[in-house]
Amino acid sequence: METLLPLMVGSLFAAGLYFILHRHLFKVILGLILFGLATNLFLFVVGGLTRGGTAIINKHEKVAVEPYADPVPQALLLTAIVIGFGIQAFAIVLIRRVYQTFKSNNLDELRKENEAH
Amino acid sequence: MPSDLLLLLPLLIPLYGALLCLMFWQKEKWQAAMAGLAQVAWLAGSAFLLQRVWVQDVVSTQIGNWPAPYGITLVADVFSALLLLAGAVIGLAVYLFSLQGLDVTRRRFGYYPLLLLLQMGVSGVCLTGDLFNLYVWFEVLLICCFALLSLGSTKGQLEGTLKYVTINFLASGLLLTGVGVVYSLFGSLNLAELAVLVRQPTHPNLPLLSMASIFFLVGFGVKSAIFPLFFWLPASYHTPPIAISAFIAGLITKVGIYTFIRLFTLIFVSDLGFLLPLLAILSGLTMLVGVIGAAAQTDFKKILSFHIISQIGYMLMGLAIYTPLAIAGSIFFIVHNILVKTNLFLISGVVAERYRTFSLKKLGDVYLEQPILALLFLVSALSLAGTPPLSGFWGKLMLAKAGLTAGNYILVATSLCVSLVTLFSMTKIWNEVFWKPKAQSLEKKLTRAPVNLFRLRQLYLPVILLLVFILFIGVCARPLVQLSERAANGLLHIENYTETVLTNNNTRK
Amino acid sequence: MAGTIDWVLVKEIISCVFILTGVIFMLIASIGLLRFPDFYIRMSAITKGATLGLGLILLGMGVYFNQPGVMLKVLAIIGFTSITAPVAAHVIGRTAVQNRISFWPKTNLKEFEDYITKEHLEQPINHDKYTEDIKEDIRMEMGGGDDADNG
Amino acid sequence: MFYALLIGILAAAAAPLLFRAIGRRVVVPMVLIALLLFVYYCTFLPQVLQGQNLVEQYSWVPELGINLQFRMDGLSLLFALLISFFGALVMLYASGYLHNDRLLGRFYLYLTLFMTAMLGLVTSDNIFCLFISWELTSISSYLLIGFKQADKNARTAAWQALLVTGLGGLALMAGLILISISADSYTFSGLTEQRQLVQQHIFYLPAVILVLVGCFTKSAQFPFHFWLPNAMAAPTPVSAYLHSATMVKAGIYLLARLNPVLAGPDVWHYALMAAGGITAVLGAVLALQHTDLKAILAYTTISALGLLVTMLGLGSEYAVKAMLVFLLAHALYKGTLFLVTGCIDHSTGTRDLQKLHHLGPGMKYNGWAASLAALSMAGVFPFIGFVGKELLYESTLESLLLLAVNFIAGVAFVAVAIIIGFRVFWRKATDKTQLQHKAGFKLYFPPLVLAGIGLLLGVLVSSVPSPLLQQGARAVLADETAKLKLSLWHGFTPVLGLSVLTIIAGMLVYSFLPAIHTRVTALQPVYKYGPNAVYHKLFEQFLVKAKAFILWLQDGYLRSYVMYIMLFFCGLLLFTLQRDTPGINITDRIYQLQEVRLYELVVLFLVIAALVYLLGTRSRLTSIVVMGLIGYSAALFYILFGAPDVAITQFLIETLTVVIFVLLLHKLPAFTYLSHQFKKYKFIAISVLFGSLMTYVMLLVQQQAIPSELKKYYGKMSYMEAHGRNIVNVILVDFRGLDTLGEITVLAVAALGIFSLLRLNPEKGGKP
Amino acid sequence: MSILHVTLIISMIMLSICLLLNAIRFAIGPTLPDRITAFDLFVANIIGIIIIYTELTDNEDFIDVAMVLSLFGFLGSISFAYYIMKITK
Amino acid sequence: MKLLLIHIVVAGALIYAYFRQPGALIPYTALSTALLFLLLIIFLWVSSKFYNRSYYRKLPKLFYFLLYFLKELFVANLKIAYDIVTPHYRMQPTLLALPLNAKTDLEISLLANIISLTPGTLSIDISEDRSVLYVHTLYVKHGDVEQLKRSIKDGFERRILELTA
Amino acid sequence: MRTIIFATAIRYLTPVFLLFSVYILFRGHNHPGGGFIGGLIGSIAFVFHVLAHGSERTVNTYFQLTVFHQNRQENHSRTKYVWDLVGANTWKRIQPFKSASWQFYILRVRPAYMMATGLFIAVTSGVVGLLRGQSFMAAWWMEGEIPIIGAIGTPILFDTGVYLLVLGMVLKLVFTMSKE
Ligand code: NA
Ligand code: NA
Repeated sequence: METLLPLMVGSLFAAGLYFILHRHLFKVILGLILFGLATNLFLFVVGGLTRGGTAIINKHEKVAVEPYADPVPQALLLTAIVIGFGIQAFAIVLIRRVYQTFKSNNLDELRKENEAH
Repeated sequence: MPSDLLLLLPLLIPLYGALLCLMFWQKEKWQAAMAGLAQVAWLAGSAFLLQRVWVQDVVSTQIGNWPAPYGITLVADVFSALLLLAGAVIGLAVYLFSLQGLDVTRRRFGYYPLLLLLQMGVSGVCLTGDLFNLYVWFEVLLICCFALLSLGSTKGQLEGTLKYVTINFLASGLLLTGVGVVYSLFGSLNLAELAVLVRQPTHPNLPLLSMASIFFLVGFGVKSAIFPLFFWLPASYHTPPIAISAFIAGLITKVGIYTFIRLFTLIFVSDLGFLLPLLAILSGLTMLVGVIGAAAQTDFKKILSFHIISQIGYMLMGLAIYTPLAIAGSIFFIVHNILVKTNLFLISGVVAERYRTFSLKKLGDVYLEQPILALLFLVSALSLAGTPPLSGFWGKLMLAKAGLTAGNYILVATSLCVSLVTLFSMTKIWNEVFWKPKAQSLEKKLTRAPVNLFRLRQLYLPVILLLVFILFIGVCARPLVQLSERAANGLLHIENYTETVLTNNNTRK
Repeated sequence: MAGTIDWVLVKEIISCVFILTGVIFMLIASIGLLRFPDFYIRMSAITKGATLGLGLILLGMGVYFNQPGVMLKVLAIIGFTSITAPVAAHVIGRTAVQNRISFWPKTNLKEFEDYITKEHLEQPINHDKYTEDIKEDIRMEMGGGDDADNG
Repeated sequence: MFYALLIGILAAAAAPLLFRAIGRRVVVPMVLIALLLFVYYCTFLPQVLQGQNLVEQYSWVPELGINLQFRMDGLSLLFALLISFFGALVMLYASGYLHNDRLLGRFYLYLTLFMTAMLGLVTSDNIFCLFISWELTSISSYLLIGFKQADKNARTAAWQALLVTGLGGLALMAGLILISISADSYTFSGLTEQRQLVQQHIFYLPAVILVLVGCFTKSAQFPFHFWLPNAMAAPTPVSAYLHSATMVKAGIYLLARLNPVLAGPDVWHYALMAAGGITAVLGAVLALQHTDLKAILAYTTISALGLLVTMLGLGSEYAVKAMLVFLLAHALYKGTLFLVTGCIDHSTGTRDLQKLHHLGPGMKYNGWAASLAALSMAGVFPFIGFVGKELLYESTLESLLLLAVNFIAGVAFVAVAIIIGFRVFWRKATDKTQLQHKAGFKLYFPPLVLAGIGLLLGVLVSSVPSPLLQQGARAVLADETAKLKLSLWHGFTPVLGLSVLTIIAGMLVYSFLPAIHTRVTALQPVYKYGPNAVYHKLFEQFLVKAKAFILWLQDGYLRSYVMYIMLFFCGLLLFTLQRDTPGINITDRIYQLQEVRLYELVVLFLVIAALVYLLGTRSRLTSIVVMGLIGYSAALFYILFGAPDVAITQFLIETLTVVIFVLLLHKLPAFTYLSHQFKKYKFIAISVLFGSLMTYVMLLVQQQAIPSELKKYYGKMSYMEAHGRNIVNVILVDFRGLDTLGEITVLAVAALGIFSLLRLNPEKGGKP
Repeated sequence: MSILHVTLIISMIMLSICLLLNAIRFAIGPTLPDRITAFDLFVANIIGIIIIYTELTDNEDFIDVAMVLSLFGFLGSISFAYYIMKITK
Repeated sequence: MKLLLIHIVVAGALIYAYFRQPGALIPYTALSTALLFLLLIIFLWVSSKFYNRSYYRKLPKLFYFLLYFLKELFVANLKIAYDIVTPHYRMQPTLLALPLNAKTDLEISLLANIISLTPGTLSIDISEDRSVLYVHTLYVKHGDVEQLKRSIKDGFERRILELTA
Repeated sequence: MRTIIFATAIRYLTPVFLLFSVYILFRGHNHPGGGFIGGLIGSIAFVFHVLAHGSERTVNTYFQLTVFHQNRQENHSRTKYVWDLVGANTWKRIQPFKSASWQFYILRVRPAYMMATGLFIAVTSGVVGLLRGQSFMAAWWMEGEIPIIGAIGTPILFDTGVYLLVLGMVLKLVFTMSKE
């Protein structure tokens, strides 16, 4: 799986980016979520994969016994997931508000207030 | 005061302030009072911290008493304390401005707590000594920016925030992946330990460090709006009310640059032969593109927004030259720019408060109608353009001198040309907003807006406050120059930093 | 005799039986999901199969671990699923009816006509709302109008 | 010397306040302060004349070599006296000239600021101190040129002056830095001592070029001369003070100051002579084509500045003397003439030569002043102008070319002198110009004084100015033994012949002037290619191109931004990867594939299939269900590789996201058909590139990963010290609790932000 | 390899097949409620996989995940139903 | 039936207390704990005869109900399984309008859920006046709808009402 | 959604979910779970409730407390009065509605306050370390263990803060959105 998971995560990245490059607001949300998911999985995959052994100390032991998964990437991942959730929720609401205000789901039509002018 | 507490105050004060604001959610006046208290306390805390690092060079504490590479480190050196202090000053100024310069609805909808939490994020970024923790604080800062930028949900704000959110989300993703890469390759998240590890020439993963650095280069590059990653900035910074954009524009990109400088002097130092020329090119292009963008604008706020980018180029320039003087120049420039940029935004806000527009075409005659404001603007603008002996000059001089000494002639030439165009833009604003007579057709419409002179005067207060600081660091440049040099020295000679962090004695029991 | 019985083996065998039965139920449910002709039949037949299968698998695990804590959790999960699964099935089924998802032509709807008139669901069943069938897409491509969308 | 400057600055700051308090009487204190400064500088005379250099030093920013270092020698004192004296007169004059202006307070602010800056410039010993003053003069000049801010021409001219001198200032800064680096010294005195180092350093040539650009812009040398005539949009006292007498001479001053440091190599001399010569001739020629008095004066000023630069370039002792004398003479007569022109303008409302006739009877004091100054300008005995011209000719006798330059300029000066000193005031004409106002004391006294001094100094040339000028020459030449004995009468020499010839030629030219003026229109096309036109063309083109460029780059499309960013990232990553990576061990990878379990493979397949499906579906709800599917699959992977906490969180978050979607979905955009239409393949390519790079990085990092100490430490301490068996949770709440604190802050802020996004609508006056 | 182990592996394979079958139903739809049902079953399958995995690795920590999933897995379907009702009413 | 909950809590607490003391005689396994638990519940149930007669009567009914339900569950599941794996469909889907005796929310939803949980039947909706439950069912024996309704009413509804009464 | 079946099920399930969430919160230190997960579970329980009953009903049921109050009469003994007050606010909650002499106040638990409280608890649990002269977030554990919950210390307090914050956050979102 060490070999295959990166492939999957890579495709998630690619799909996420592809959707973000879309001009449809809703697809952009999907893209953001996919990208976030891919980022989290990246962290997980890169942090090392251990089958089965959780980072929880057995009730008969006082210290963790190998093999156990590296808890650090997991902890980072948890934090990142939560942060990502907050930001994604905000993004979703934002996009909904944009849609409501501009009455358009086409990002290109938002260009009317072009920033460079 | 113990160093532990000093390091924590910049985090805890805004947090508790924000909490109090949340508790008084229904009472805007109380919120304002709490926020004001927190601002003053933050300023005091930062000042104390700076004083402490001036004496001790580096102070650090271990969160939760866990020893250094295992627990999270908070660490302050002159650089971080300096940035914090500058942030605290503009925080106070923006707060004062918002009392009269921001509509009451926005104030009721969480402006104060958001601003405070944003400041907490800034403190976190400046003080943390841990790579992942840095990411976390950056996210705190970002989400506060999101919320503040969109606060009010006007059309422009929404569109700007959408771009801001999307691009910064991508950048955060890259940062997070970068953190993962660094952790896997080097097995640590503590900046000080990483700094030691990457300086071991035998470390097996050293060749991959520059690959890892790309994630941070692009990630923090986006956050600090360097070329070609800056697009979100001109798209969003001009959209919210001034009390919001002034703080964000003044501080946040500089925090990005702060991190940039911190990481690329502390950790990503194994491949400077590749990075420095790259940074030099990027900084030159950043300056140029920013200034060209500004030259093309005809809106007060948009001009200022594009100039942020161009000045980011200057800050990056010091890093690209990578000598003590150059980095000191960058640091000086950062501090100067935080104050001046905020002040210019605030001034644009005062102008708009009276005339209800930011358009250069519609404005005019402010020179006659608000002479004090004109003076305040002129000094700030010239400071930005680097006219001696105002604050901008010193940074420019240090950078130019360092660049010429180090042989980066093209970069210096670019920076000087850019500074000329900056002068052009600033005087363009002066010509159009202050000198030019108002168009007759618009005159009636504009003056019909009722003017509360008392309110207007109160808006001058923060501008004057900032101007005092600007004049101080211009006319009495020596303290800041010394501080910058100390800071730069600390950045280039990290032994003190790593030693303080890794042998911190407040560890377990 | 008791000494010669390998209790661990017995435990494992019981566990195996439970698990295998459960998995087979689940597999059948999945096949059914694929095979059955209309939404309601799939709904009423399948999710319950899965619930039963899941319950059996869980019991198998509970037997295997043979710990009170695990068993408690197993029972809790079974309890939870047997409350949530029918509720979910009901909610979705009701929604489907309300939205005129068509019944299998052989369905006897005699007693249901009453309901249909009361809830004003007499109009011809409109599939478009929930289908992205290819024809619709082609129409969109050609005409550039609105997509076959659920909203 | 520093306190003098401080007084100046304070006076400047006080000016508007005083104006508010005492109205137009503000002129009294301002003039007094200028006079006070003049007197103060006079007190240096005895010591300076004895050859002493007075030094004053305060520490400012020693880290950068910038200190408040002042030095008073002959050259500085000459300029300081000129500036302060002139300042007093101009301030007096200005109160008459602008007597109804409600911004008079600000005028004095700018003017006093300028005067102070100028004094700082000429008394600084530290090169950066000088630079600071230099820039301040540019700024105050900008404010003064644009003083009539309602006038578009004034604004444009001010802007042009600022930008041109600003460009020069930056070049100068670079040049000064180079010089300071090459000799590691920041003072003129230090640099003079280290001149060998400077001249042998590789920076010498670029430094000279940069310094010259700085000085040439300031002193309006070709090709940067064009701003000066435009700057005549300023009120006349400003033109007189800044643009003829003082500021434009700052460049000359600096060249003179740097002469001991940089002179020697040919490039210095030839560059100065070339630029100065061209400027002198060009100014002379252009002066004769105009009919606006101020323009005429401006071009002759340019010409005179050119002569000064030429002389400095010549560099001989004689030339330096000539330069100093001519500088003094020019300041006196040109200042007078400008002030008189101002009076004319003030009294008649016009400055057009062709409309001004026989003004003398109406404004006789001014007429006298003009005539006296004109005589000096024409170089008539016994005015100081005569002495200057004699010296000029004398120093260029050896070079025919320079002599010609001198001659041409001299002829033009004579012609212009006749115009102003005679034609405007005294030539009888049938249609006498009517005066609207009568010029008061404040308007005629200052020019009269200046003109009188021009005469006086000429007469007393050997006793009064000579010693000071000698000290000045010593400073310029860095030669303590240089002698400058001036006398009014040298006897009948060839030079005298040349002077006479010049006057005669000038008269001839004057007589042809009407003809020239009528032909001038024919020359108009030529100016299209002049530097002024180039400036405007550049200015406009820059704006147009900048706008086009930024519209192209910052095009408003989110996806182009994302695309640029990602391309940049991919490019850099590719570069580092192809350069540094140890490569991926393929056999290892294939071997690892044996470990793959079927269920893992199936879930993996499902995720990929779901992605493909997602790309194709156009229903929002289906997309959301598919997203849920992908999220749950990811969570399953978390479980399979030992991360139950993460998995639970992922499940719950996924569920909540669905809920949020659903709660908001009916107001979310429907999938109206929006294809990528164009550039679709480009986007696919970028996405695939990005995805594959990330895959590669993951594979690489997995292969190179090293075991972490943190894992062991946490495994050991989690239960023993932190009382928790779930290490992940212990990390979250204890080992790395600060992360979690930040994380929950993010959540709180997100909630606040969402709340305000949904509820706050300022247009409708929302309430919390 | 014990009987249990073999059984578990066979079960895993069968559950994987279930996943695939669900995916097919998901893909062909044709209506949204069909997809939601498929998703429901998918969740049940995942719970099954988790349970088997728990037994396979002898690590009871994973049961908690199954517990949470069994409690909240159906929120997804409920939400969709809620949404459909909301837009059609 | 609240008493059942109380009994369960009491029994649980007793078992917890018992196993916490060191050197418990009975091995701490699921089976033994369950047996112990059952024993306790039965004891408590018997004791309830003296203070809560209705609970004393209802508990066995609950037990029978559960057994009945499990039997139905299995039978129906097998029926459907057979239908799935064989090529022909034996089902005749029918929508029943089941008149309700159940009145309270709890009763109605219990009934509806039990019906839904049994394979082959699905509660679609309840009429506005709460008098009819619409059930989608797959197998109607001999096409006799009324008989099916009666069996549901006799089977599930009656038992539920008995329990909640 | 006007369906009795769903509504009833949720009515009975919500307390179970909430209990479960608290259980998950406290066992998180030793098993999978913890403040964040617990908070999410608790909030999802309320989400269900909102979906089934509407946000107003949810607020009325779980986020407001009616406090009953009565002025003491002359003939009322002090003990009896207090006893009555306690009774009216605990087990006899319905009765006071029927009597005119009782007044009532409605106390509302706003999600924003819940968030603020959560954050406050989390930070303050860290400050305990500072107050004890150690560094921020230095843990402080009580002696002994409590059944089910386990050892009690500032990290648990911290996790409780997280729990409350997450609960408040999701509730804030859901209430805001459902009122849209
Ligand atoms: Na946890
Ligand atoms: Na967490």
